[in-house]
Amino acid sequence: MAELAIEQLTKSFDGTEVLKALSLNIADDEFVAVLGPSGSGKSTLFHLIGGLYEPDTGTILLGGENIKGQKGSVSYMPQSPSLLPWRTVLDNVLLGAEIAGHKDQQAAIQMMEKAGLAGYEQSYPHQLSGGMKQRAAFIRSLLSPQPLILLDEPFSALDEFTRSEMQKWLLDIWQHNKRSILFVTHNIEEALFLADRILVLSEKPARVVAEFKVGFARPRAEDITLTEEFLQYKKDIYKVLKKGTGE
Amino acid sequence: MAELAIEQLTKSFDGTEVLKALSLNIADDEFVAVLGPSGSGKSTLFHLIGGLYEPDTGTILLGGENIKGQKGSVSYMPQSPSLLPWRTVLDNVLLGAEIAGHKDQQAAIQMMEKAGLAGYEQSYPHQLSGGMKQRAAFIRSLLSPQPLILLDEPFSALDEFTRSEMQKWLLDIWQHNKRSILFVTHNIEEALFLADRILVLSEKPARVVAEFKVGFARPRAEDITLTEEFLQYKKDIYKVLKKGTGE
Amino acid sequence: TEEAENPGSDVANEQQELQEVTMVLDWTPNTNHTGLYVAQQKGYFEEQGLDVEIILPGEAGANQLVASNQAEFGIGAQESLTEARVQDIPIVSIAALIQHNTSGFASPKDKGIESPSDYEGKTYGGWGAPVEKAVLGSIMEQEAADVENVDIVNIGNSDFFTAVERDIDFAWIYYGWTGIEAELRGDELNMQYLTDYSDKLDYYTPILMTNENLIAEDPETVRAFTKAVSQGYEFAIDEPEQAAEILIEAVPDLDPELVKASQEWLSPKYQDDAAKFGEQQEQVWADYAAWMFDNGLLDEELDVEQAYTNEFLPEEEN
Amino acid sequence: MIMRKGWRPVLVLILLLIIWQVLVPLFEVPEWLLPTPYQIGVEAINSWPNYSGHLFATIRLSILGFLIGSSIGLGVAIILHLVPKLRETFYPLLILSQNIPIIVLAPLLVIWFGFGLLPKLIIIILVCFFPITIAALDGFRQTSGELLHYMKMAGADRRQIFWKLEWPHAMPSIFSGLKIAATYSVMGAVISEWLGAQEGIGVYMTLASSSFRTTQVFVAILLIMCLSMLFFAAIVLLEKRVIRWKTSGGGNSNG
Amino acid sequence: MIMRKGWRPVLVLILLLIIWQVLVPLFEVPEWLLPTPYQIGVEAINSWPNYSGHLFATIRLSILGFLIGSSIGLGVAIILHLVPKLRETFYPLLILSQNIPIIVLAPLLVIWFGFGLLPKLIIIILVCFFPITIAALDGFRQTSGELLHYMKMAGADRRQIFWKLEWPHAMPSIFSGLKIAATYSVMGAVISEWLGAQEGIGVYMTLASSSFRTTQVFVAILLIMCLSMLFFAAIVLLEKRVIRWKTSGGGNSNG
Ligand SMILES: Nc1ncnc2c1ncn2[C@@H]1O[C@H](COP(=O)(O)OP(=O)(O)OP(=O)(O)O)[C@@H](O)[C@H]1O
Ligand SMILES: Nc1ncnc2c1ncn2[C@@H]1O[C@H](COP(=O)(O)OP(=O)(O)OP(=O)(O)O)[C@@H](O)[C@H]1O
Ligand SMILES: [Mg+2]
Ligand SMILES: [Mg+2]
Repeated sequence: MAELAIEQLTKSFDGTEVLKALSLNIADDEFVAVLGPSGSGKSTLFHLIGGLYEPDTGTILLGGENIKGQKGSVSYMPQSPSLLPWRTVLDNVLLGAEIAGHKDQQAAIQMMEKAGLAGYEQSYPHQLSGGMKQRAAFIRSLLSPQPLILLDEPFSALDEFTRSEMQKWLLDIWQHNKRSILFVTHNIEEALFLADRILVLSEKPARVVAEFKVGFARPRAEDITLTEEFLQYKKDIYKVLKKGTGE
Repeated sequence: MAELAIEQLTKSFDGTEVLKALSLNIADDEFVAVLGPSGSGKSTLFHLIGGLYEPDTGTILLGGENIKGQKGSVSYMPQSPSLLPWRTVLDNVLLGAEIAGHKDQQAAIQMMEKAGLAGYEQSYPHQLSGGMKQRAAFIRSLLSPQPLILLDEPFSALDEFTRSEMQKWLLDIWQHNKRSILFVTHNIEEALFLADRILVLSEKPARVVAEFKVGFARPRAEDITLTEEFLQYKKDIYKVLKKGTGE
Repeated sequence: TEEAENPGSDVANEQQELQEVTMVLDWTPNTNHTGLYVAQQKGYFEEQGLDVEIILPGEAGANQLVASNQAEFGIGAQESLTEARVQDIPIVSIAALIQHNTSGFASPKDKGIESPSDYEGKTYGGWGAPVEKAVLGSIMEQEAADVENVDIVNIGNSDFFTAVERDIDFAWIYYGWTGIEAELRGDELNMQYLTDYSDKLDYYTPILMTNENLIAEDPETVRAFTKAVSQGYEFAIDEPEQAAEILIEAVPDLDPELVKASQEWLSPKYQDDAAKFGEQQEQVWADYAAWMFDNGLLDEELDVEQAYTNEFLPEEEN
Repeated sequence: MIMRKGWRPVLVLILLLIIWQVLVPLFEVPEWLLPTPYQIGVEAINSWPNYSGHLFATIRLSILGFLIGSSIGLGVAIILHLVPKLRETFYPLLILSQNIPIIVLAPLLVIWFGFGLLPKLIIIILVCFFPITIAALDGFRQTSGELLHYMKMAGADRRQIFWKLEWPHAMPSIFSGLKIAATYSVMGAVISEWLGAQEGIGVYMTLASSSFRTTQVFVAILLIMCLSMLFFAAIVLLEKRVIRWKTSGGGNSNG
Repeated sequence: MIMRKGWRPVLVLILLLIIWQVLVPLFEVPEWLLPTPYQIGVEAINSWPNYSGHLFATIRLSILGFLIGSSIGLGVAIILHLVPKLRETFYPLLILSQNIPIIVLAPLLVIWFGFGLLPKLIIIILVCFFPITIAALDGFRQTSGELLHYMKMAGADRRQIFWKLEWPHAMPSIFSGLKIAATYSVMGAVISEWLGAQEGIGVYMTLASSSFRTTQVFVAILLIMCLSMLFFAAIVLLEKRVIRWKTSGGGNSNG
């Protein structure tokens, strides 16, 4: 069970509030995107869910269980690739699964191929380009077995095509092998194309200022991005974001 | 003088060709964007111009002078922020200027304010969010005095609004204080909005497969992104990119 | 001692079981020790039913090793044994290896030090013990010289030859080793023997020692050991050249020239004017202890009776 | 900080002392072999006037030696790092320098420099400089490739790369070396005093040992240990003041 | 690699030897004070049968001591790192352990453990373990915060964080410590032989020294140095084999 329920989460660093009474819910197998200005507290929210920090106040329930300060209950892709420099790319990609205790080398090799990393299995991270590192980190999170996946700007360093391929692949995986996904992005179209629901965060201290249910049918075809409805969503979200940032 | 002339640049790593006979020119005070698939060799191109590696063959002339393997002739913003962890943000931002020997603390503080980093002067990099680090690295490159600036995906970690503010600010600085700029991005709209000319690179080994002169008048208003011409450019570039990636 | 506890385990040897005994030297092997190596080589120990292992003391120091029974026997000197006994360390001298003190203050001839009165204004190199100043003062007193006019410098681990190359004018040496080495090198020395200036300073050095415990519990072993050692030294007295060869063979890393010359010089001095080898006199112990006490070198007076014994020396002369 | 955390080792130390105090009479270990902490303490208090001069002499000697030794160690590391050819050439010789036994060096030093301060300093320096050089060299070499690339692209010359990147990066390693060296410097001073000195803990200890005053020998050890601890603590304090940025990161890995 | 680069230090060494060879007769330094390299070489060749036994004894002793010492050093570092409370408690005591002078320890060790292998090993271990423990502890602590955060978020438990992150990260530091320890282990063995041994370079050297045979003393030093160099080279080779990923990065900073 992977319903996430966050209530009244507050967190400050050195006296500055970063999250203030933030509440959100993710249903089982739901795909939720988070938008918000840079520095608003999105990564911090992920760190709290992942148990890296304890919130000052508030509760975090995963499948009804309190996971406050409890690590290992989510699969996580950090904003910076964070690959271990002494491991080959293949070993890096397997790290998340290794930690959780399920290691499937075959699946990893296949996934690397899909992500355009075939031939780099035995390379070291410093031999990869920025986007390739990001894809490796992405695969690493997909190979981790936890039912809730947190993705922090997973495709920011990818070109449009690679990005759209990765998006489709992610949807594919998600549809075949249902898990809940929380997805930070700065790209409104990406959020619309992928998510069931979009949460917009305010500037620091972050709260949820708006929520959009995205009604497109699944599986989604690429051409929905050209529909009127899509553009309308985009404009609405843009407006909310603008207000949030302009304040 | 900051005309950059690159001829027949070839570079391989461990036997794999990354750049193959790549040639390009940047006129004095020109703003050129580079698009290309992830892993094609954009960052490598920058490293060659910056003198970090020597190309296998080819020439790199800056203002008529051969700068092959010669460091310090360009101002550079790397793809990952690369801030020194033991320096405060302010000292980090000043690093490029410090190396070149011109340090202007006042200008740095003003720029940080403009980039939304006011109040973080005395923080350390690990206290910043991903996007904030990127902005710090961006300021660092702006504060470096060299006449040619290389920006490697400078705004990839920023939300739409911060990104568009940074874009406008960059154009502003560029217009008031003319320098040549070479700019890697994965965002076609960004390239169109900013650049005089757009170069599209092929997949590895990279060559220039297409070149677009962007004819919008300067200074550019934000609403050009809604013009028919803009959309047409976008479609054309998209097509070229698609072909390049599809091969 | 471990093997002695389970006799007949893997001893296919004929004869009776040998008792294992450890003997610790005071320094590296030299001609002071010749008799021990002779006794070992010639089988005198074996005749007494002993299997003796001779070891170097290293940093541990022979006195403590003997006192704590890590070694049954050791080589010591009257001065340190006196100090040790005053600190309640239970070691006992059972034989004097050399009857008269062969040590003295040596200096290269060109320093022009002919007698203790010449020490004034010179630099003495020692190891920083209070006894040095006391001894110097004692013999300089005879010539109405004042030890306060001697510059005493600690030369630590440096040897005599090194020290006198620089800064140092004279130092305290055993003639039988360092002095002989100088002869071999052709360096001429001026030497003032302690014995020439004060009878009180004619103490026994080196001596053979054991601990009180062994004397109380196993006097037979002590007697046997002492007997073999006496035989060894008597051989060395009679046959200096052969004895030297034995030492060289036992410790091949020594300089044969030095050993031979030293042995020749030292052999007559082991027994010297004593009635028999190893004999010690109460007078010598008492005088020296009194001298030390008077000079503030001891915290309390020595119980002389406890410090030495002639009891284990062999009765009959061979 | 140190004060607050200090109680734990102090507690263990006290516990050890108590065990020692209890076991010695239990096994009937004589005082000349191993005195009890109580006896040592009493002796330490009573003979303060006897050894205070020695103590200060050793403190002076070891501080001086440590300062010179670590400066030389750092200097050597910097030069070897900046000039790779020198490094290839002299690195193996550095190791050799650690293997000249004092017993051999001593006479040579005495011949060349007499019995003054210099030969003693040389010994302390020899002991101190090596851990610092090795640690600093390793620290300089392990800068992150990414940061190095940036510095080079930005046109930093060798000196700038060194002072702005490699030097601050190596700070933790250097402090690691300094800690080892500080610990060794006191022992180095004591050993160097065996070379021939008028005063110092080394002299005090030799005298005590040669007249079988074991309790005094242990007082000397006590002094040596306290001194080393003080030196070490001083380096740790300095490290805390110098390396401030590492507040987060690996430090509090209480996972 | 080492072979190819090795010519430089060898050259300098040869140069030094030549200078030495020339200066000694020039200043009329007598052989008993400082023999020439030629005399040492001749002696080394001629007395091979005399010292070969000693040499092998020392090699065995120092290898054994180094292996045990560095295992203990690593073990201690790991335990202290994983249990912060133990670390706070015992870290200061570690430093104390480096300040027990051998002169005091020697009689105690011999009295407790006799003249066998054990007391000698204890001394080498005491010498070897400290640099490794300090270096490893510092290495463990300096992992990058970013990677640590990832590991924690991914649910790595303390053991996994240690083995997958801190341990590989500390590898270079550990090798730095191993290098220092390897260098010290030979000296440690020689010192431990002064504790009372029947054979070993230490014994050979003491004998030579006490019979004023300076040339043989220098042969002993030569042997000690060669041994240490060999040990050091072995560690460097091992490091090259183990740490393979650092091909780029700071290594070739020939900027
Ligand atoms: N360890 C820390 N110590 C102090 N302040 C911190 C720390 N981590 C984050 N912050 C602050 O918290 C705020 C939110 O940071 P966070 O990384 O969550 O932003 P974000 O929404 O992920 O931004 P971005 O889109 O740029 O990644 C920032 O102002 C940052 O300075
Ligand atoms: N140091 C290196 N050693 C080996 N291969 C390398 C090295 N650096 C880059 N490469 C290879 O060169 C190719 C181009 O890398 P580069 O970083 O230039 O790509 P890029 O165009 O910047 O991609 P991205 O958009 O993902 O940042 C990649 O295939 C990468 O694996
Ligand atoms: Mg973030
Ligand atoms: Mg790149």
